Amino acid sequence: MERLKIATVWFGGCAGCHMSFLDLDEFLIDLAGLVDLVYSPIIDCKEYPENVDLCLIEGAICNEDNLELLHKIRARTKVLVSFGDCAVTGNVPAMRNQLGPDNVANVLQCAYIEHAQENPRRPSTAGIVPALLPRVMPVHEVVAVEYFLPGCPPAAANIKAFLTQVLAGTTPQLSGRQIKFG
Amino acid sequence: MALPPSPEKPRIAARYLPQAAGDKRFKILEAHIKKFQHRHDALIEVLHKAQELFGYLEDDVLRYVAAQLKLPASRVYGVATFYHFFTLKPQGAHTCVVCLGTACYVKGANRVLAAVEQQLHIKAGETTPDNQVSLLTARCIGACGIAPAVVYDGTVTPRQSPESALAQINQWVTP
Amino acid sequence: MAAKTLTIDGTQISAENHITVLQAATEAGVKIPTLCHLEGVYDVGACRLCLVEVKGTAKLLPACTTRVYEGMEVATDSERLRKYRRMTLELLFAERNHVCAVCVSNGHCELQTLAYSLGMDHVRYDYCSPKWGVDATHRLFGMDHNRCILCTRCVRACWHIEGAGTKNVAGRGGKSMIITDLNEPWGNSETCTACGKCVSACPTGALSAKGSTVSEMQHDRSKLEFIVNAREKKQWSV
Amino acid sequence: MTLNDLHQTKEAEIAARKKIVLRCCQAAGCTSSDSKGVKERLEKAVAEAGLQNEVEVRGVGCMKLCCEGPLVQADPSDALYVKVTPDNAPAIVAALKGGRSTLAQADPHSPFFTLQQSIVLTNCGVIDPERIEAYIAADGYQALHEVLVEMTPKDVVDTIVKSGLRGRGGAGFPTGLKWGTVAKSPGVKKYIICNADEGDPGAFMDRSVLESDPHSILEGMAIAAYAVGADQGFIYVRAEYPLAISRLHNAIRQAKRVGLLGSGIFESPFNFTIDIRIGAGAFVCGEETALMASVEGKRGTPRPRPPFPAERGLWDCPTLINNVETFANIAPILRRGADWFAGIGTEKSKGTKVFALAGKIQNTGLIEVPMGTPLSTIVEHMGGGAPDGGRIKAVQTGGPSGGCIPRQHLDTPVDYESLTKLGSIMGSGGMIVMDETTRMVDVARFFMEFCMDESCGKCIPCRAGTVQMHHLLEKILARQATARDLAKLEELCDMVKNTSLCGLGQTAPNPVLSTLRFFRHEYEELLQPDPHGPRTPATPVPPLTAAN
Repeated sequence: MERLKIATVWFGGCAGCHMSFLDLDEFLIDLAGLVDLVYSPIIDCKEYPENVDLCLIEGAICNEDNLELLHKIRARTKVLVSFGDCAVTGNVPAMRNQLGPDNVANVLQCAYIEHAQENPRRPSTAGIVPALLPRVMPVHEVVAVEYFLPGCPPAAANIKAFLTQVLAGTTPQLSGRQIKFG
Repeated sequence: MALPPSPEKPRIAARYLPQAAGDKRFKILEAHIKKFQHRHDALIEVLHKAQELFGYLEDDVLRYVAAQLKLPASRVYGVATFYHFFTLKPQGAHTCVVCLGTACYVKGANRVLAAVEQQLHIKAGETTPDNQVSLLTARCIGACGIAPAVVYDGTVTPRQSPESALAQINQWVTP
Repeated sequence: MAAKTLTIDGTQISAENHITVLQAATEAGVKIPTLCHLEGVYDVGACRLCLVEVKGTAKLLPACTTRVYEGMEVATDSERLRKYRRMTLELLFAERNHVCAVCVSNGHCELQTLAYSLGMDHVRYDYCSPKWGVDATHRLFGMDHNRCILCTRCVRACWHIEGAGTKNVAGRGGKSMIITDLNEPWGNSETCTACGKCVSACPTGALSAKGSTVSEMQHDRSKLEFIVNAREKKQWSV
Repeated sequence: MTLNDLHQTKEAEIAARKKIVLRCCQAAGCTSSDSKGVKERLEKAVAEAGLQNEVEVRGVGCMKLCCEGPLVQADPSDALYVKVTPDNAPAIVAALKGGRSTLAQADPHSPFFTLQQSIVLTNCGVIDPERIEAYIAADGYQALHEVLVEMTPKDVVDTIVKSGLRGRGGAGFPTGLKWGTVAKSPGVKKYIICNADEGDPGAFMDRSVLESDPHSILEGMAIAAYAVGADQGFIYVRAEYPLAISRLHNAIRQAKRVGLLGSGIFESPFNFTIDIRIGAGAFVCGEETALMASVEGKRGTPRPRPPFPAERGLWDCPTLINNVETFANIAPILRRGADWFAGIGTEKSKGTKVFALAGKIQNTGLIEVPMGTPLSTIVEHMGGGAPDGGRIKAVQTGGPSGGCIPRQHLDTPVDYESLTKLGSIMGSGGMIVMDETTRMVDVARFFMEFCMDESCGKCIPCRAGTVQMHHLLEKILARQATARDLAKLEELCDMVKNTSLCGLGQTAPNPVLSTLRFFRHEYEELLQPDPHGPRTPATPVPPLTAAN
């Protein structure tokens, strides 16, 4: 049997979910023997490949780059997993939504002007920094998502439980504290 | 868990409303509350009367109602904000309440009102676009002896004419 | 007192007259999810999580306010009920800003616990992300309206156990909020006795003791039941 | 007061009547177009013509054809003048003496009038609502006398049961059954509440009855009080109806003065007083438990039932709540008998129903028709169809709790069951006609916004569910929604309907459900394709075997 092609992606989040993924420790070695990691911030691959079986998505959809890549991922991937609270709920990155429709201006003002120690200036060069979306969204608000693995971050044990079921060819089912937010 | 010592508690209206000494609206409201024997279930009726007298339900009025009915302030506030008919905020920085009670009316309160309306380009019940002045009317503030009376920012002012009203209004608005 | 015989989820049980379905179920070891219910304060039937199916009644009934009767047949855990309960929780999570990861009650929150217990792993509705404030003016406690689910436990505890009537609900609909006195800063309250019963009653991180940081706020909800039993039954069982 | 006094008042009133009566509408609709001025000028014109001894100018309640107001009708000639201005007064008076008038008139023999059958509106537009003598002359308070002197409370309840009367407030609960429950509930203190918190946008039946015939409500309430053993009544009327409030105050004062309210009514041991409670703008207070909370001076939030108000209502005492129109039916039933009433209407819906006809229709106004009258008769024949040659698309009944009945179902008889079967409800009687230019998704959004704004916020499904349903409808209208969103909307409708605490939430999805049922294509036309294909629970997740 051919090996599963797995990807992970990092959108608007703190990378904590990926850290938790790395906390899988020796299971990572088992995993390496069973799947191909075809795209991930922890491997060197520039373009999201075609025909991916499963993608773990960390982070909320915050900017135009996120949005574009997410659509590409959806088109090229069989099964998407919202991986961690930012992907599942928007979490901390989405807190700027509370500032209302003009939150982008507020956020940039706060980050680049008010708290700048030197050279207060908004990055504006086109094509360098992607524009922020007016509203941060959880992944499933943009594309269909098959599975949700909440947690901030999801505990390594839960990631392992999820992947073990996937590798066994069963429909992954997590329950109870395994799907706890936060 | 010592609480701050309670301040001395004179009559509630005087306590919350030092400026209300000459404001007969509170006396009218008190009479209304007495009519209902200070019963808790009269709260909505009392708020209706209060709004009729004051134009809106300012905090001091709500406190006064709470004290008179011996209800917690939170209950009074909860009820006042539940019903759309009640309004808690004066829309503008300044308020001008023209009494249209019978005594004031026959002494020309309507001309006072018309003059103010014309000056501010708004009608009674409205607020100027710059949120400076809200123009309200009252059924009767009980200041019949000094009619026509106008209440500027909570201060009852006697024997108003269109000219004196405009003089007051013009202090609020930058022409 | 006459006992009533009824079945809950197919099991026949005997219950005291006049008790609620929730009490009967609890005594029989059947757990019905609740959120606005709290031992010690009276019930309002508002959260709709404890809705159960009663044979012969088309409408779903709240277990917390429905009394048992002879021959009653109650189902507490149908697929339909589970679906409605999950949806109710999704609506709550979408309504305000329940960011568990940075909440004082993370790990000790009834809303959070219910969500995972009922299998809610994501919220399908768009988040409303409203802007609500935090009242940190009180010397001992804080109120974060972002976390409030308007269960009114704090209001009921304040009115009916402490008797102060400091807290109430203002506004209506989605704009409802828990207020102190005349919607004043909590710290300025003349009526608050700082007893902390409201904080004990809170199911989420909306009310917290000052100084608690993420995951540190554990509400001691049994205190209210303790006080009420002491007052009304003269029983001091800790 | 005794029966003799009642008869004397009636006879005196009839004896004082003049040959010719000019009835001039003084209900809220017409007074807002200066019908007061019309009345004054008519009186002046009569005096100038020296006809004071022959002609009476009488202010009356609603004359029904509200769109043509102010209305003036002459008795006995029947001439019905429309859109009358004060300046028309001399011409109207001149016409009384056989002069030809060129004033605008409506045909009092048009279907709008002839197809009506009046029980509730019998006195409406006929008698002066501000004079108790006028009500007494129309046989008013005779039923109360008969009840107090000749009937036991149980007889009264039995009569109402036998009449088949059902609550006119919306749900159609059998009135007699409700009365019987309150009567049987143990308790020394019991209350009667008249629900006059007519909150449905587009409904003004109750307002018209209150303004036109307030004593009929007082009499109905007094009879109910006797039947169930209550001695205190409340009328909960909305603040938006100042004229109704003032006429009720006036009526209560008059009834008290002559001893028809108070203690020892008709020299019996029966005591009854009525107080008015003024609402403050909360639609949810139409729900009976919320209304009771409001009467108690609290936030108008509902509570779960049971216990029903009949067992534990106001201040935990047994309480009977009926709406205005229900009480207006009581005295006629007792005067003319249960069998007479039960002979009108359909098998399960007895009597008549008052509707406020409005929207895209020629004749807007107030109508009363027997239960079971087909909708088409009401909107096409009586209402005159859509204006400007338009075509009726749907009829909305039941306000924000009701639904839209499409054109193809206009032959439906108007009764509780038939309307429910079509996903609408009888409601309190608002009937809004829509024509082809109406977008049904927008109608659904309008009502959802109403429910969202009026939700009290107590229970989660209604408070948060209406917000999400409204959001989804906005999204659909903005052409930003997909089939997934529509599925979510339908699922939410089901959930909010089945889990909300009170009637407001339980019926809030109805406008969406009924428009989806009959106008689903209008929703679907607005949907956007889902670029990635829907992954709703219906489409199974692909098995996680390796890609080929």
